[in-house]
Amino acid sequence: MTDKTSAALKADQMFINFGPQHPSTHGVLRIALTVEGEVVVKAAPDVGYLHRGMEKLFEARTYSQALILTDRLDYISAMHNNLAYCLAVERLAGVQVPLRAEYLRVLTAELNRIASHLVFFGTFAVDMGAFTPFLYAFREREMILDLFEMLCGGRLLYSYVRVGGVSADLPAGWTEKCREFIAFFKPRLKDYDTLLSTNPIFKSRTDGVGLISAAQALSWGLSGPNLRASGPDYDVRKAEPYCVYDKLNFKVPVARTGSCWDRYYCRMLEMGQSAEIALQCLDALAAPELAPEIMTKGVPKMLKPAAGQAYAHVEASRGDLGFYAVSDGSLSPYRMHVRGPSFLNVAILQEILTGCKIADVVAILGSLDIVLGEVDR
Amino acid sequence: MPAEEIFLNLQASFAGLVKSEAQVKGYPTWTVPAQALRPVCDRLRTKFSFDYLDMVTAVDWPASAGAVTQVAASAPAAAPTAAGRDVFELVYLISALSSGIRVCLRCEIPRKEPSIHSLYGIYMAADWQEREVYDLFGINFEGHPNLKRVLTPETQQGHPLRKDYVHVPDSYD
Amino acid sequence: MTTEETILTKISEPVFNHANGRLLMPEERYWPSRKWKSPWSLPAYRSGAALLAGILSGAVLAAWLIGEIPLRLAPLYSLAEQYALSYGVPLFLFHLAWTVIKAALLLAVPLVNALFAVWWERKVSAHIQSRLGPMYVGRFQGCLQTVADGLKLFLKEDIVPDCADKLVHLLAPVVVVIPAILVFAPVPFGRELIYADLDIGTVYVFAVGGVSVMGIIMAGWASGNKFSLLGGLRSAAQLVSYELPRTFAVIPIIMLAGTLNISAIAGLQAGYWGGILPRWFIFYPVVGQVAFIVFLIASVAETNRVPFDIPEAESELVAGFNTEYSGMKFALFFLSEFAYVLLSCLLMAAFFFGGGEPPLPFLGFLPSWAWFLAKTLTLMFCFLWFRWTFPRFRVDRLMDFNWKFLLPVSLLNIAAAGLLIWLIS
Amino acid sequence: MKNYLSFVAEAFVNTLKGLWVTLKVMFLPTITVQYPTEKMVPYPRFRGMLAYDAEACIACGMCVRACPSKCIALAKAAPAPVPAAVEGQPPAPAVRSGPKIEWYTIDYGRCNFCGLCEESCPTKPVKALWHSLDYEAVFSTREEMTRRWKRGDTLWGTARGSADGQFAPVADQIHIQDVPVRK
Repeated sequence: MTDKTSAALKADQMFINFGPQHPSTHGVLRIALTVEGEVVVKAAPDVGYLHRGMEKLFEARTYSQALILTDRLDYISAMHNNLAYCLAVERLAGVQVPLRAEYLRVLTAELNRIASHLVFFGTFAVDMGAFTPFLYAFREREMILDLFEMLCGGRLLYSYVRVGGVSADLPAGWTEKCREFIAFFKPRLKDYDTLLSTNPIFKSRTDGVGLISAAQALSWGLSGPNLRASGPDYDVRKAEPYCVYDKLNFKVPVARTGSCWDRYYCRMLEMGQSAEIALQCLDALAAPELAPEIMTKGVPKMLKPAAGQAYAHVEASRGDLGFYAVSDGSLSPYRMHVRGPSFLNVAILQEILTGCKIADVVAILGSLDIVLGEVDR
Repeated sequence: MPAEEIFLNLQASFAGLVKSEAQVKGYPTWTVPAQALRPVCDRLRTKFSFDYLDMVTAVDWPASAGAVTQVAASAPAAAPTAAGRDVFELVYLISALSSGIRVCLRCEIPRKEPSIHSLYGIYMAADWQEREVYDLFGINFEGHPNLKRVLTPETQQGHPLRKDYVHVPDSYD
Repeated sequence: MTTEETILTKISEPVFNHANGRLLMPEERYWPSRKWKSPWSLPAYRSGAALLAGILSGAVLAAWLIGEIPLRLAPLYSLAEQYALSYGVPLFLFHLAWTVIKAALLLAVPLVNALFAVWWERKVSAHIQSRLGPMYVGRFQGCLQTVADGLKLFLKEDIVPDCADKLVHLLAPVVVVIPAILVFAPVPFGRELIYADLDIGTVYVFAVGGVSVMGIIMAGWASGNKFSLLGGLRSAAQLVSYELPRTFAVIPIIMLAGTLNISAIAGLQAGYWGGILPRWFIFYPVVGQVAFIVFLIASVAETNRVPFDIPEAESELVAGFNTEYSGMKFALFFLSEFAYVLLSCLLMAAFFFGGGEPPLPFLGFLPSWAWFLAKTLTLMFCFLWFRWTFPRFRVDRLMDFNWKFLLPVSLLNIAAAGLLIWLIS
Repeated sequence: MKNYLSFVAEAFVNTLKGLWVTLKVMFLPTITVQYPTEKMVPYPRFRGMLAYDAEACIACGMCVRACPSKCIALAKAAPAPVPAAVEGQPPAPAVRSGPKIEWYTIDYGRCNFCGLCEESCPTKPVKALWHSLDYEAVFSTREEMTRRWKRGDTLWGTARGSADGQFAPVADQIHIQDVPVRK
């Protein structure tokens, strides 16, 4: 209650702590709500409960050890963190990556995007009160986790992408299982649409709720599906293609009004597109003329990049995830800043929550799909 | 309007603007004098529609650290980093999403009482990112409506990401 | 050692030595082939289906064998009366004893229903979400799960928050449960199976049903925390406003039947149109279907179930009005919720599906209470089915839905019923 | 008025379609693994609890440097006493009895299962330190999470007792105890 003394409240206002322990804040986020009856008068998000001092830890580890830290940033789509970190360090040290490793990176990143969007779909449905889609989403996600368990050993935190390539090649039988999953997953997407997207109650809860205009989204620095739902068509995979995204064809869903439903449906369409990309990667990986090695030779375990700075960013499932790496020529990075998309997605809450109802707070928070590991670093 | 013409156009009106020798690999980097930062950003946003502030961050270059790694000596003519100059280096990444140009602005402020003008009015994204830089580095942003700690608890003494930060054991240890 | 053995040596044997305790090798994990494998290929599925078919046919057989035992009980009453008179027992004492026995039987209805409904809901919700649901308690499909829950809740410590209003906090569950049990008096369970054959049965049911709203508001206020308060106030708004379309939906049935006595309404629906279509009120051209749908939606709202479970919305108000309740008090709230679900299904079976009347002429061999029970359970399945499919309404959308859609539709329906009666007569 | 009716009709149809999806799934097989009765065995590459084999270990300390959270510590064995030189024969090589390592501890409380130590272990053909497939490790105290192998212990893992902080064999403890040496 430090920033809210009861005297400041007018007669009929009530101060509610929405979090940090609350079923629908997706982690430890506290929103100080000043409420008049059901309508929110003022909202002040308060973060920092999961602050582990990640950027200080980076400075105490070597480049290969720091990769493990990046898993813990956005722990739901850990593959994107590894990829962004490795791209930044490779750009800093000027390391080339073999083509097969590029395809493996894009394949695992897109599968991880599907898994991350499935978590979003499940938790957003539970926030709206529908419990069943959560179980369906996690049934499909379980299959992706099995694929990752087969490939890189971890189910949630993989540390699979390494500086200069990837750590392991596809085991026997993995490609068939992956194709089988994608073939099974497509009709399930249609099931989700009939179950939730077109449901009139769900539409009444999300359509026209939490409207974010294009100018507002750009000014607040939103990124990913949150930005594309408000109009501006900006996707790092299209704007600055990294890895082999320029060789793959896929569409990026864009909406106009920026309501909760638009953000939700952009992510659902993205899942379909990610499945397409994964299929194209599988075809490319199966091609015989692709060279077999997955790791550039000569990248020392104890990497010592020359002094300098580099910035690389990736279209993570939650937005534009960037790593700003500064090296002073020693074994461990001199400074490593993480540009977390969720950190800016949370900041906009203080503006769009005023005037909506408590049930809308849950809807808007769910539709922005934030992960506190990335907000607090 | 590629970055080059924008740079020349801006250099005409802002004397201190110079192409930085510490280039951020991947993006054109310009060094901006601290007091000219806000007008440059204002000009970029209004005239060249740079409507998206990607990132605001700071790097601490105390006098001691840089010298230890003798970076300046071995480096080629352009020193790759601002090592050993006892400054805070503020890095802004601003981009025009429509035309896809992304530019990095660097400015250096003395370590004694670090303060710079906030970009709060131009980009709302700066609001929380500047609070984070204040929280972790102690750089004061003038004109920022509620410059308070955002990540560390209120009872935190000192600014953790400074190189000379010594942890004062508080109630959490 | 092959990789198989190295794997096996590292994972120890399962802890519970159940019959099917085994190590699930990676290939045996759930992994559907291209199209969802037809379930009949799985042995567990076939044995489960056979088991279910066995249980159902057993129940039908038992119902047929037991037949009309309840009707045989009727002469028992007059026999016991002469017997008591011959012993000089005063008449009113005998009536008192008989009503106490009937009251005990009636009290058993919501309790047994709660036991069965909780287990059934967890099983139905599990299979809807492709899970198994309770499997361990009671060895066979977790059938004693609710008994175990009840025992746990009975033994649990009863926490009363210190800033709560002690007396009101204690009284709230009482005020919620008593009407939930009283309301079953005029409701029939078969052709003659009824506790009090009141002529104003319908009015009694809706009147007593409305009292429990008070209990929920008391619970919300007395818990002393903001979330419960919000939950309590929300439920007040919802229950009161959904009472209207619910009663207006029944009025066309009363106009068609001409009486308020529920068992009489059920009785009027005997007979068949053209030998096949049963003369149930739901099959009346427009009036029946609209009335049924409005009544169904309104009774889902009355029982605070999704999509109308705003009072205890987990994701917003943590647990709404029953946040601060634990132990037996929480069990009472649970009991009353399922009692009202059973009540709504019984009413719908009686009003719209001709309680006790077999759907087809040649199916008359089963007793009336078996048919009544079958209809109630199918309707109850709909309640459970709704819960695990729909998201939740927002408070003001819920109010709009009621005042701007349900109420006008039910009023129009009354007009249509008037028109229908004019046409028939 | 017309689109209002079509809105109501469409809403009604969508509701029924949603109900059909849930009913369809109800009659399909379930995916639950009833954990204590059926135990899932992970894939071979799964990174479970660390397991250690003293015979194969050459006490090089690569794993100590590779670990990001510094949870491994080891001490080389003292060099074997050189047998007294018997003139006439070439000096007999220092015969070492048993493993080259004195003691080796892993702190499971800080290990984050990243596999960097396993990758950096140079021993051939079988690694001295590898991730077993065991995911059921349970510790009751923080001290017990530190597991040590000392020369003379048969199998991997005496735990530091919480009371006196000394290492003592732990009774009916978790599965790492009976993880046989991987050959």
